[in-house]
Amino acid sequence: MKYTSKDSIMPSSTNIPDDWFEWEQSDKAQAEKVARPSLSYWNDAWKRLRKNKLAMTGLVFLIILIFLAIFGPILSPYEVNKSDLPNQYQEPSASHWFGTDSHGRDVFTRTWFGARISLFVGLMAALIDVSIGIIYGGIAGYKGGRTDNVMMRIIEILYGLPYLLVVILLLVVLGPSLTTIIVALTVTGWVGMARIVRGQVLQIKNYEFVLASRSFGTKTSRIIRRNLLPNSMGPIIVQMTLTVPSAIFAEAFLSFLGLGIQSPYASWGTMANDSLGAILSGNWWTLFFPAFFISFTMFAFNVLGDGLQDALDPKLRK
Amino acid sequence: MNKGGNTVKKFLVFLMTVFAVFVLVGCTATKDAGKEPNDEEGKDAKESTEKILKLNNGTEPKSLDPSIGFDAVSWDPLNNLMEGLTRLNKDHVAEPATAEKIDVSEDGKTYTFTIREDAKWSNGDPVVAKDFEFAWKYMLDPANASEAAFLGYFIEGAEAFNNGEGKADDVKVTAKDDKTLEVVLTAPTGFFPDLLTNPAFFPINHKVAAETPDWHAEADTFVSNGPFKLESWDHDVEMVFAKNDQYWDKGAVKLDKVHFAMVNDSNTQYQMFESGDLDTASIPAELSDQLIDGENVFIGDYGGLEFYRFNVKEEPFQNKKIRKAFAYAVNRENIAEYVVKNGVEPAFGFVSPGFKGPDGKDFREKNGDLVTFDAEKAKQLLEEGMKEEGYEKLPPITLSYNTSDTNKAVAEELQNMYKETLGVEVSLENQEWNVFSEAQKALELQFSRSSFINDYSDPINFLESFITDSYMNRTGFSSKAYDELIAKGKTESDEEKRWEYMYEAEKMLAEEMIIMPIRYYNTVVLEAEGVSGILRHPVGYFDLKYADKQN
Amino acid sequence: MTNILEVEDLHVTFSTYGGTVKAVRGVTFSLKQGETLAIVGESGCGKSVTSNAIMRLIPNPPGKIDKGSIRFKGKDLMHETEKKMRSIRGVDISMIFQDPMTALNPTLTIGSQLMEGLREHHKVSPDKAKRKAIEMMELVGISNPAERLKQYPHQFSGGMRQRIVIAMALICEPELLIADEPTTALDVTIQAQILELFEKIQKVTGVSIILITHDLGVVANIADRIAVMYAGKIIEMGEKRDIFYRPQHPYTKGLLKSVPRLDLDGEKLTPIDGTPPDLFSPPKGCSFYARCPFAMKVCNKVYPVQTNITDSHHVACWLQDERAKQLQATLPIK
Amino acid sequence: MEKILQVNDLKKHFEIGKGRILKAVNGVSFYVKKGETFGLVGESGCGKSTIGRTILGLYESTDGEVFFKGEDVHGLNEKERFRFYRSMQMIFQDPYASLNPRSTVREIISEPMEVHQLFQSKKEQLERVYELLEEVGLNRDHANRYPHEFSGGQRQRIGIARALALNPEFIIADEPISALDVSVQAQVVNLLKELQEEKGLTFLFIAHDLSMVKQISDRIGVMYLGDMVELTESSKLYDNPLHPYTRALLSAIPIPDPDVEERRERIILNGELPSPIDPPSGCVFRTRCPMAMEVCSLTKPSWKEVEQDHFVACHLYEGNNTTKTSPKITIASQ
Amino acid sequence: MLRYILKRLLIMCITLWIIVTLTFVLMISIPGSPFNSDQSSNETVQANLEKFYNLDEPYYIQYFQYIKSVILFDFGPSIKQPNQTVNDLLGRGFPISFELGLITIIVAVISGIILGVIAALRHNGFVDYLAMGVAVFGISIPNFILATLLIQQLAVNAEWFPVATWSSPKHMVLPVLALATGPMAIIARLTRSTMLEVLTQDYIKMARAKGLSPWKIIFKHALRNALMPVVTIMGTLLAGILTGTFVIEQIFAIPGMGKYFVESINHRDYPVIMGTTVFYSVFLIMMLFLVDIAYGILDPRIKVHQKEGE
Repeated sequence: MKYTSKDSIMPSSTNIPDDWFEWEQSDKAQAEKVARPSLSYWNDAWKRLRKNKLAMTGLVFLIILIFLAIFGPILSPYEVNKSDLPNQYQEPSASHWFGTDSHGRDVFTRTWFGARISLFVGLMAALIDVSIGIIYGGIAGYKGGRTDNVMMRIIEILYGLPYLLVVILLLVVLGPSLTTIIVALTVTGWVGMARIVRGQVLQIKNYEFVLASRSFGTKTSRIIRRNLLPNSMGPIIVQMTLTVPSAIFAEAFLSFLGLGIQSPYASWGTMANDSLGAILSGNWWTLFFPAFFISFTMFAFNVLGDGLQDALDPKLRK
Repeated sequence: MNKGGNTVKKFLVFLMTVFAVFVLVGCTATKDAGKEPNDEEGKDAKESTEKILKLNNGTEPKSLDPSIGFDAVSWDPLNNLMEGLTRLNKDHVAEPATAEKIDVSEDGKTYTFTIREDAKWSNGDPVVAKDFEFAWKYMLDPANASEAAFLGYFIEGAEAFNNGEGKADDVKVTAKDDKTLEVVLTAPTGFFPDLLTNPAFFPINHKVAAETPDWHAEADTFVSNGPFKLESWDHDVEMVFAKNDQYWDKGAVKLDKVHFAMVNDSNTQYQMFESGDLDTASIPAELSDQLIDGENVFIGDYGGLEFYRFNVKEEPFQNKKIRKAFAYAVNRENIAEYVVKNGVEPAFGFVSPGFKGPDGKDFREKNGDLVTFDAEKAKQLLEEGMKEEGYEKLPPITLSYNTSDTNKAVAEELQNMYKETLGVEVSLENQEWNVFSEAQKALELQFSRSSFINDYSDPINFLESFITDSYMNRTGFSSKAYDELIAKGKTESDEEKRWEYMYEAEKMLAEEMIIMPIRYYNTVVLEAEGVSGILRHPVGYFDLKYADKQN
Repeated sequence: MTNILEVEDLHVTFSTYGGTVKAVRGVTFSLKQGETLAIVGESGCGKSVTSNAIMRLIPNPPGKIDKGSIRFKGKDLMHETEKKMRSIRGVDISMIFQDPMTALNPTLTIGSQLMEGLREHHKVSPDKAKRKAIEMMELVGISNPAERLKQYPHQFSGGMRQRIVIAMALICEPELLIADEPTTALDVTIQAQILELFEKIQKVTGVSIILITHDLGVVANIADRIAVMYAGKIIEMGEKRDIFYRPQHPYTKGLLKSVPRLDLDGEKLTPIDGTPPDLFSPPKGCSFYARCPFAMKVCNKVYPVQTNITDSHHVACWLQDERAKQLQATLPIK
Repeated sequence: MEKILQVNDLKKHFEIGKGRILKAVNGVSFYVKKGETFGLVGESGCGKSTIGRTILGLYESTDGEVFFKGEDVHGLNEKERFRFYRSMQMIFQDPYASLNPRSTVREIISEPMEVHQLFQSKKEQLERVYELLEEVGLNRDHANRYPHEFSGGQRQRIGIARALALNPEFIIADEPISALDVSVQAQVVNLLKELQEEKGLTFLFIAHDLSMVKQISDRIGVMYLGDMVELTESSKLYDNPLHPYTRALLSAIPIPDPDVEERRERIILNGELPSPIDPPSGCVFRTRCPMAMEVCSLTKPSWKEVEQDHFVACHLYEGNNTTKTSPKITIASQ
Repeated sequence: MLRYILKRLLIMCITLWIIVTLTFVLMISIPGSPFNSDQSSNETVQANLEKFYNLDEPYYIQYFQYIKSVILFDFGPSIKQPNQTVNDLLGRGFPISFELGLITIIVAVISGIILGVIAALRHNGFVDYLAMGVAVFGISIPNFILATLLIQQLAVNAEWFPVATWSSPKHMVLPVLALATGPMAIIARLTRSTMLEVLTQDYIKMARAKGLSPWKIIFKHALRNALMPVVTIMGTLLAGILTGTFVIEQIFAIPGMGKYFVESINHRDYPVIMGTTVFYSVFLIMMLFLVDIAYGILDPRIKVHQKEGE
């Protein structure tokens, strides 16, 4: 036992001035004090995110990327689609930072024009996926039961259809354009989001605060708007950060099938696909830059998504 | 946290390095891409004394039924397994093959073929006239839906039989006896022997076909009468040909075996060539600059043209001058040299080189350049054309092409050229092949990419595409004068005259400029060291009869 | 009797996004062989952290044992290797967790979870392990044990699961059992069963028990000694009767008064007002200061020194100071 | 006194697929008088929460009637039902799950007022929020904070403030204290008591903890497996529990007094609660009842008033056996 | 259970019927015909061909023919390769694609899980970043680029592996590598995040308190639970791999069925389109069904036949 010696502890108390031994009015407010600084969910999440170096790297990279997509082409004296055949396949140099491609076009300029298209496609696809996914998944999750069952079967059917057939039909009906590509990407793209929203809603709708809201007669629409959606936002945002790069990626795949963006404009996907032979020929820069930026955008979005997942996960909150 | 930050930094550096190394090594290591096929392969081959040639057929042939396999991937194997009455010789001229003797009647309409005594099927059966009669009628039978059937329309009664109006018996192909085949044509056709080199006119062993209607589907039932026989056929994987000991000219055949792989990716087949898995390969466009001048490269004509069709029913291409302006504005040399590469020739005419006239001169050389790059002229023509039509501004122009990397590159370049020389903004539109092709047929496309590959070795094959209502016309062009020229070009029995008509017809095409030539097709093949004697004809299929491989 | 466990000046912190939480701030206590010590306190006072620290089960990161020593039968656990700790866990010291619904792996049979500890540490044959498992199941009062070994956790009710968890903890015959709120998640009738079971087990095996709870009623029967924790520190510790009948610390007193008593009528509950302090920034002085009805100036400034009322009864409160005793006449609250 | 709530033979069955039915509430009748607190106790899974939710209309009842101030609650049309929510509100069990983590306290408390459009201006509404916060012992500074910043007790008070926002006459408190620490439970119970006195509220207080229920309730109903087994005034229930289950329940509650505990004899119930999907025949308690008789498995005991205001459903009190005191029974301690 | 399976089968049939119908509608609504080629041709020939393949029949008759062929699972000859029936093509191609897919998924699952587990165990450490970097890298690089790169580096330059085709285990290495990288990355990330979650569970704490070795805790307790989400995505992942094989099969000249997915559509080879679609859908639906059953086996809490009501 270490508690034996009274003297060893007592001396310190003798140093305390006598007048400190006086009653103090206990303050009720003090007792209920909440010491932590008040932080909204988003503030808090941001704080967490900021501590995640990897995620912040991703974020910074994306910001730079967007900046370059906007201003990159301005920095370049070259026209994006103007070909200069005798100057084809120039290695990167002071005059062509990223070299030139098979038409003698400046890869640097094209890369940033490509960024615009790729990012636009990615963002639009993600936005549409989110909108459809929230509505579809929200209804399936909230209604549950038979409705949910039927709606999930529809998704199964969607998976079963030959995707290429659908895409070609879209191209025929809508004609080849940016819109068509975005539609083609979202035809099945929203399914993942719908599943996530459904899962979230299924879970959250059983929480007591939803019951509480119902207990004073709140209407369904308000419950979905005020209770279910704000609480599903974390996974939705995370999914969105993953949808953007996968849409960029899927667009590249479509261009592999020849269904990519309309010439002469190019996305990173079409640029990379057009230069696939560079692996053999040694004109590495034509493939490297678009492929690098696809990969790095994927990387940036993914680490940002992972970071957001950690930052937005309510399980980590106490 | 500081520690964490460092690791992140380290990690990022690591990641970027990995990426860079991966891609850089991947690309730069291959600067010596044209290197010799490695030696190991040679060692392997030495061990066996057999001469085995390893080729790539791209994909599974559509069918080895000569009437049905109407495409390049079927023709190449068929031409080496089988032999028709005639066969193209080393100068790409048709000469008697299974037929020993060809007699033509005075009016040039009746052909009598005498079949070699020693012509035999790989199963030992003699090749008889009946085999040809059977094969041709089989091809023409509408129930068999042969895509090649129209080639037989030169024979009297064939078209009627094929479109369901006539009977098989009325087709004037008759086996007079075992070794004599008589064919009556609707009109004199000077190139008929050329036509017969097409696999569609190959014989079918009628006994085997009677027993086994699917004789052509598998290797063990397949009978051939050509230099090789089908030893094995692993569908979608590989075909193996072996020398046919029953072949009448087997002495000329040097190879023991030929392997046909089915690799449908241009990079992969090149990489397989590099690693020694293939003896020949095509050159991926990106490597053209490095490889095209190599010693092991075979470059030859290939009867075909890449061109663009103007839709004369649609504005502004109803105007001849505008069409011409668009044709003259194109710098074909640049497209050939920098875009398509692989040693292709720019097309200044329509009929591709490689067709020798009766005077022994090449059609192309004789008829000269019909359209060139002339920016000034183009501008002037456009101005005139616009004035004629009363245009202030050209209607919007959309250039369509079917989806493919090369087509895209060419289209982008055309777009650039029009902008530069004519100041016209052309928008591009690519379509999936089938959609594109339907639309083109239905004249829904304004300005669209096309190609033509000859089926037989005569310029008329191409030229007749543009007669009124031809299935191949697809421009809306219709000219009585042209139709007449072609009719004469087909039936004139005097070859000299016939060629004159064709020269005229081509000039007329250039004058009307309903289509705009871009470049001719060619054959570019990398051949491994020691490979020799592969005949590559400008029209159609290659011939391995004389091929050899030294180790 | 010898001390089986001695914990001295234990400090545990957790670094989180929001800052560092000082969860345990200098805890000292000891446990005798065969004794039951109850650690009582509100949620978040650090009692579970203390028990996890003894097992060296504080997840690191974010948790960290900053200082202190833990001696089990004289061995210092603080400096044992992880491998050595593994051979102690489950064999010498076992633990029972609060929620029996989550403490069992839902995808494994009860049998395999019961036996794995035994097989890990004693390398017994499967047959022998099974016999022992059945024996343990019987000990904790589960009928039909051979059958039920093949079942999965979801096929058991909460009370049954807690019995299984107890059987699991006891299967290697440990000398010390740490039970972290073993009955909180259970209904009262089940709680009674489980408490009964603890008494029985202690009688049968002689195991020493550290019982962690927030409910003083639960420990009235079962505990020998009681340590009352508040905001990461033990503020009062003593024999069971010392704590119940002669509580010294205002918090202990408050705790006792806030618990309703079934056997007494008409007595009004006196809750402790307010909320425990946030351990992100624990107060410099007495952490109970803000809620204490007897707070003095000194309480806010200096942490009270330990006063030993008897050899076994200690309290950390300035009211024990002579000078405070003079103030008693002017008590602010009667 | 006026019966503000009358529940007649209420049944709530859940279909859980494949034609299997979970009989959560299986014919329960009781009434609540205006201004009183009616306690509903029973172990988890006995259907007490389901009753609360069914009364409020969160669940559709399978059978039976609920009258609130003479009006059949389940016969209301949508508009009437919406108005009905203003007179009856609910407090939920889990203070962590019952507050929307994405809303500020102000938004949470003002939500019912917004839904019912009680105030024209935001300002008035905010004033009311402050008022409510102060009523439950919090202050206006807390209004802009988020639920996760509060302790369990504080959160539960926010939940209470929300329930009070519509000025209801009747509050269903669904285990409002069971997730809280003992010391905090008293805070909440006292707060509810104060509010009741101030506002003349009527409570339906649902809990599994008899000792707390005794503190607050005027009358208590004891439930077991979807059935009400005993119902009487609070003091009577403790002084003279009739149903064996009630007795077991009472005896299981620990008393924070070592001496009392040591003297006490506990009735330990055997086994676990049977599944409500397939409840035992006859009396549902018979499988665990220390005094089960043959008749218990055959017929369901009737709901009987054995003395004034003391109802019980047990075969021990059927027929002539209706004496004022309970029959002498010896309880075999396990 | 039997009733459940029958019910599932019925739903499958309905799903399949809808897919067949929609595919038919898609097929007839996109322009083009199987006989479009650069080859010369004429109307009579085209008419003969259409007649031969019954494409001149009214749509409803064609539709019923397809329904019939689906029921009998006999789609007749391919148009592109008239000597081969669709069943021949599938019968030849599927085993190879399946082999490729199966090896790929095994490789992806094993390496993905290992990567994910390692990352989770070293949460926020260098190894975690490294593993996740590899994973993100795997998702980030398009497999057609990866495949070409692998051939160039490991087959042509290093000569470690053959360039293409599918005949020996050595031939399988590169295509499997190229195809498995993406799914591996997905599985690794999923495993990591669920593993992280599982590791905080009480039963893991309990296992540690029992003094179990870390390996035992990871493999016996954590992994099994962490794998549930991996199992759930397995169905769609496998389906994805099966379709994704198109690119890889083309590049590596593997005679699988992947090419039919794309080529049949490009060639408007209607019987093959229908055949592959039906085959793929049946396969996918069966996979999803098997995943449900596997889920039930892995997680004893879920009885398969109860799951629909969730």
